[in-house]
Amino acid sequence: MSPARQTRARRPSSRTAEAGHRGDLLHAMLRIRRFEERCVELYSAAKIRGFVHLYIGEEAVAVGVSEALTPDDAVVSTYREHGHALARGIPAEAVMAEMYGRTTGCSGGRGGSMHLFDASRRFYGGNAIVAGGIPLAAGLALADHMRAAHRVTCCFFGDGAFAEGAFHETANLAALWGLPLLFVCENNRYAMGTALERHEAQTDLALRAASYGMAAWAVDGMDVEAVEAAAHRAAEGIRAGAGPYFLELRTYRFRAHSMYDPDRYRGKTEIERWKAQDPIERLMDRMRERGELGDKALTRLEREVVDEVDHAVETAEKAPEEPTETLLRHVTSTSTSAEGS
Amino acid sequence: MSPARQTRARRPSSRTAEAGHRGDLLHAMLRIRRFEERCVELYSAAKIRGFVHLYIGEEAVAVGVSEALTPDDAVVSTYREHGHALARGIPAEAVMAEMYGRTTGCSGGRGGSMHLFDASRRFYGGNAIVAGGIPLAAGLALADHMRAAHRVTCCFFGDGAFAEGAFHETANLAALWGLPLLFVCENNRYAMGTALERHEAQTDLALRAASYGMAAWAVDGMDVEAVEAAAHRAAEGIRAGAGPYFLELRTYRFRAHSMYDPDRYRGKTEIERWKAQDPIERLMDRMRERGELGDKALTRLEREVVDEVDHAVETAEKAPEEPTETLLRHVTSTSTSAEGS
Amino acid sequence: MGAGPAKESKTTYREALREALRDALRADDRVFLMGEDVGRYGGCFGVSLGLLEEFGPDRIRDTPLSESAFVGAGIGAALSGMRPIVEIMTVNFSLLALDQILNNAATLLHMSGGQLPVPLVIRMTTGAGRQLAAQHSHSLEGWYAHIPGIRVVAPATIEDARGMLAPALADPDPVLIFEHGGLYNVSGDLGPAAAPADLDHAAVRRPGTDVSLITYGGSLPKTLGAADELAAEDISAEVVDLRTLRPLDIETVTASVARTHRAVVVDEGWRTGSLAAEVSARIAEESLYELDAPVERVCGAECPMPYARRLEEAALPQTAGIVAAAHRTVD
Amino acid sequence: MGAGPAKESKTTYREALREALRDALRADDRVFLMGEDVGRYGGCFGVSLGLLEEFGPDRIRDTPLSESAFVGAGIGAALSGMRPIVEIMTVNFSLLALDQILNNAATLLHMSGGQLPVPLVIRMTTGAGRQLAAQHSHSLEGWYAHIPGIRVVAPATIEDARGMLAPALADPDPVLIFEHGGLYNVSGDLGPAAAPADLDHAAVRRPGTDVSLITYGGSLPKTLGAADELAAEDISAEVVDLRTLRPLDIETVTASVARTHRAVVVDEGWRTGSLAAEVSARIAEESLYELDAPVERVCGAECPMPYARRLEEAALPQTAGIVAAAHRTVD
Ligand SMILES: Cc1ncc(C[n+]2csc(CCOP(=O)(O)OP(=O)(O)O)c2C)c(N)n1
Ligand SMILES: Cc1ncc(C[n+]2csc(CCOP(=O)(O)OP(=O)(O)O)c2C)c(N)n1
Ligand SMILES: [Mg+2]
Ligand SMILES: [Mg+2]
Repeated sequence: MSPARQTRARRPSSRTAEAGHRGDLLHAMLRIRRFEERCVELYSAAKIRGFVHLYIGEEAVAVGVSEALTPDDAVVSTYREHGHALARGIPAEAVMAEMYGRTTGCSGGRGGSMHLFDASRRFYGGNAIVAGGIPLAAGLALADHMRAAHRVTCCFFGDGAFAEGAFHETANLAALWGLPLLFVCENNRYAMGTALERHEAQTDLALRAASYGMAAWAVDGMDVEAVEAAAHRAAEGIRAGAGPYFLELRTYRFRAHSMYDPDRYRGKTEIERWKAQDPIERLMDRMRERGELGDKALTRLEREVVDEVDHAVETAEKAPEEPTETLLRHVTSTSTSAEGS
Repeated sequence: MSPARQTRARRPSSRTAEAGHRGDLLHAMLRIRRFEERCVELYSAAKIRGFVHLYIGEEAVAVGVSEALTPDDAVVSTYREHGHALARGIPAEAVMAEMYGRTTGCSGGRGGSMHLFDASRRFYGGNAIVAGGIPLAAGLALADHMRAAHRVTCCFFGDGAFAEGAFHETANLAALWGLPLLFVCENNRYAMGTALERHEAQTDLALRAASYGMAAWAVDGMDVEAVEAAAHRAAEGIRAGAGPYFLELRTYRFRAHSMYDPDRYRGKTEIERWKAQDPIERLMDRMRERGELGDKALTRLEREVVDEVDHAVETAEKAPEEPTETLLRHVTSTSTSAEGS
Repeated sequence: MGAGPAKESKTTYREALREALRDALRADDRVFLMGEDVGRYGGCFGVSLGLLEEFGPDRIRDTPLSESAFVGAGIGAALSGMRPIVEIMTVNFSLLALDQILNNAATLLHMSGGQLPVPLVIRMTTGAGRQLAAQHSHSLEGWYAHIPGIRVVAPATIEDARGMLAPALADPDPVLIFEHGGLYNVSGDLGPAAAPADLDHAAVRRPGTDVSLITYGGSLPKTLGAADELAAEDISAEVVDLRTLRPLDIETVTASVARTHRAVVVDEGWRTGSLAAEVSARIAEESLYELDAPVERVCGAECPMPYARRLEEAALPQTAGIVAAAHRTVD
Repeated sequence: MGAGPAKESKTTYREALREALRDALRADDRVFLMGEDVGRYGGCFGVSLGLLEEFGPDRIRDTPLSESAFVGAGIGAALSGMRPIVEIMTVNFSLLALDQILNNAATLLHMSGGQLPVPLVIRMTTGAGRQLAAQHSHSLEGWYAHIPGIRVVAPATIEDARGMLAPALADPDPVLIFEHGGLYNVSGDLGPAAAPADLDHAAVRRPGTDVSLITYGGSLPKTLGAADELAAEDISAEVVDLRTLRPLDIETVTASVARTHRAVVVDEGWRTGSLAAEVSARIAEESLYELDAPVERVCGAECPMPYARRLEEAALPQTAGIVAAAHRTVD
């Protein structure tokens, strides 16, 4: 079954509303794209350090899925999480300041690119151990399950994480207990330099997940509307008490695994083939076909996004660094500058 | 499909050979049964200590599977491994002496009931971490795979182990690399006090294993001939280079999980229902029906088995204990009595 | 079953733990107990026997064999406002969850800039002495005491078994409770008040003047036994029970050494890199000029634990070895 | 690429490791390298770049993200006569394989009564200093050094990066090699002979008379820097590189302290329960009467590693802190 046919379109009240919504999706994706393009520059300029993993090419996943979540839901992410964080509504300034290691960062400068957090938005990070966030997501879902709260916990992870024991233990637990958990597997066909075929015996990941007895299907992860529709369907099922859902989003990262990666393990043609599926281009094409996107509007959108990123960089540049005296603060809830745990 | 129909009977050259073979199977099962019944007495008499896990009721699995293995193959087992060890041909004396903690034990008295080893028989233990032996078995198989040796590594584990990440990581690895590994899942419906339905979301374990893309099916684990036929079929496939196979053996332990277990979590009727499937009784009935087992032969068999167990106990009683001076021997290959690593 | 808090009564370490669980479950409905066989089976060592009947399967929650997943689930539930008590059957299996404990439970608060406290309690059985051999006899408390961001406690007495859970649950950060397998059947009297234990301080279990014997958990009874033997030889040994292994209350230790000028550290863990090493180092670093003799360590032999009884005994700290070490410091 | 053994030449720590791998793979066809991205990608830190082309995918074996499975597979292959070199990308992920390392690799020989040696080499990157934050900056060598049955080594120089692999493979028991991430780009001259390193002894990297600075791995360059600074103040510091963390060559350490009467232990790991604690304890236990001052420890701050550069620097041992500690011992 084609991903498009597997998904169920929502029925908005009017054509205009639908077009407006597509504009929002485009905005959300462009915002992530431009933010990360700036990150590349800032990394070269040594303003940002550590490991940085870009989401460029995969924006439709974060944006589409986030549309199906309410502020009350929870999100657990990976080290490749700029897109998840921005789509969740964390201000670009807070994310940028974090990458600058400033106190105004969304983790107070302690986390960096791989560890974005925002408790107020129920964004539980930013986990740099592959599959390490998955069990934790089950716990968030368990808490809701025990309190009969009709909330969704959405857990992002990659195809590589599918091979880790922690995923399988959690999939069983979630299915066994009927937890309100949305597994979002971002299948970008690579775990670092290892292609899916070389790390998974059975590459149809949705099929594998379904063997746990949970609803699971694959979606075209380069089509933001298809992603959104699938996420809505899954979230509705979860809210209705149908237990966990698993979505495999077929996507691709256009850039290297991290800033350190010389990207030797895949061919240029493969990359080009996928770039032709650029989720932003695809949505723009669709909107243009329908007469929903004029040149002016696009320019305005680009301007808006660039302004936001510019502003984020400016404020990050000016934001304070934490003095070393408070290094041991937050080691425990009672630890202060003077003592650790 | 019924387990019986899934299996393919071997075609022995004559009726007598077939009957003789059944006699061997009966002998092998009785030997394990009587050995363990003696263990219960010896445990009560405090001759054996530590954790002891009985195999009573599950003998058809070890005996049937072992028939398909050659001395060149390898076996990896669990803490419930008296049956595997005896069926593999480790002398009853060596196993009994091990449980007595004597130097003549198959692990020199260092392992006890949970850690039986015999390098000469390629019996790699005896692992008390649930699922902990599974990755190791993949490594034994990998060595054969790399050397193109047509040997099978047989790995026993329980239904409870199926929930552990280590199993899933290894299943993927084995299927991905086409390793000559025989997964033998002893599904006795309980992980300690937790029934299968309460620890697995999908209780059809063979189905789950098949999702890795390996041949997998369930077998009546109370029918030794069915087990043997299935194991032969799997071992043949493995030797022919078809990669890993997975057998789910549906069985039941008649006794508590361990000597400490008060067995509060399951009903008497359930136990009785399964006892009616006693693999030894079933084989004896079949042999009697076919006129292959007379009272005299049975008495002789029982006598033989009891003698062996008596002898094992006698020699264990007399065997020496290791002096404490050599405690640190074998910590490393060069460590002697005087030094550890 | 178990000792009610009403009056002093005979109870066991196991029952004291159970009563503490029962109290916690009654007092706060955010509290739940989760782990392998905690419910139907009653806990692998019988600690939670009867709790399923009182609190139901939602709050006395049996898990599959998935240490990484259910410990991680405990962390997530704690993040979301619950007060989970996760039981890992034994420390031996906790390695399978160590990534979750170190990289999530202990780290989230700091890494998030203070946004995400993890009010989680993890209980597990530790230690050797019952011929359970190499894979079921670990004493890895020292490893856990190395991790910033968590509290590690080791109840060695019935009072502490009864009293440590409530303050552990009240702690906004993760607390690991190590129950020594050799103590479950210890019985004794428990005072009427179920007073919360002091999780910040070590305890002097027996005052003395000639040598400080410093220990914790399952080695406390042996160490007290050694003090008895030493007393018979007119050597007055002070016995310090560390109780909380992280953060270490080193002041109580150094104050004791300031009185006795000699120290023996007793620890079931392997000697090299043990918790005893930290205690020995701290004493010498902070009280060098107080010491009349080198600090002695009585630790587990550096080998996987053998099954054979005699060998296991030889591999573990025993009263005679503690007495001998004390002699070396005073001779 | 890499330094040939023919003559002294400029090389890097990374290239030295690679040449050692190449030699081992050429010398013995039982040797193979297995781990995440060791092949196609060339190793996450580029150590194995080019080896796939020379030795093929069977012997330069990429694995799925399954630390427990492929480390266990290395153990099994070793049991069956192969000589696997397993790469765990970094020590941070090794926790997922710790059960396999402790309960199988380190234990099988003893538990089987001597029947099953495990000739396995495990390499991994360790340490902090590159702003990789809390989950990618661990220094857990001290934990591994606690485990009986394995050898733990930490090459701190290009010579040791080149020379430790061959004797590690020749060892019949498991050897863990910790490569510090901050050292890969260090370059220098490598002598012509690819001599196997001595895995039994610590090395005095710089002789001195006033204070012993004892360290290993990634902290060696900082410690040598501190010795330089101290020399400028006329304080003669002896620098001891432990090299092998288990079994500890404590004799070389105590011999140094017998000369200098003062000791500073430098270790990136968290202070409490660190390897430095063991070294400090051993010095005081064995050389109490040699010490003119308490042993000092310069360790990692007890917190998860923060991302921000300044905070990370503050959390790690630095030259200034080592100098200050040395001053405290001599003042
Ligand atoms: C447990 C663990 N092992 C290895 C790594 C190193 N590593 C970081 S990302 C990565 C690849 C993960 O691939 P995938 O899950 O597909 O996510 P993607 O990076 O493609 O988004 C690896 C191997 C890690 N961080 N954690
Ligand atoms: C990792 C781990 N967790 C828990 C235990 C304790 N334990 C020992 S056996 C067992 C049940 C295992 O069930 P199963 O795999 O079905 O094997 P069975 O005992 O039924 O043969 C448990 C929980 C253990 N030994 N290892
Ligand atoms: Mg991927
Ligand atoms: Mg079972």
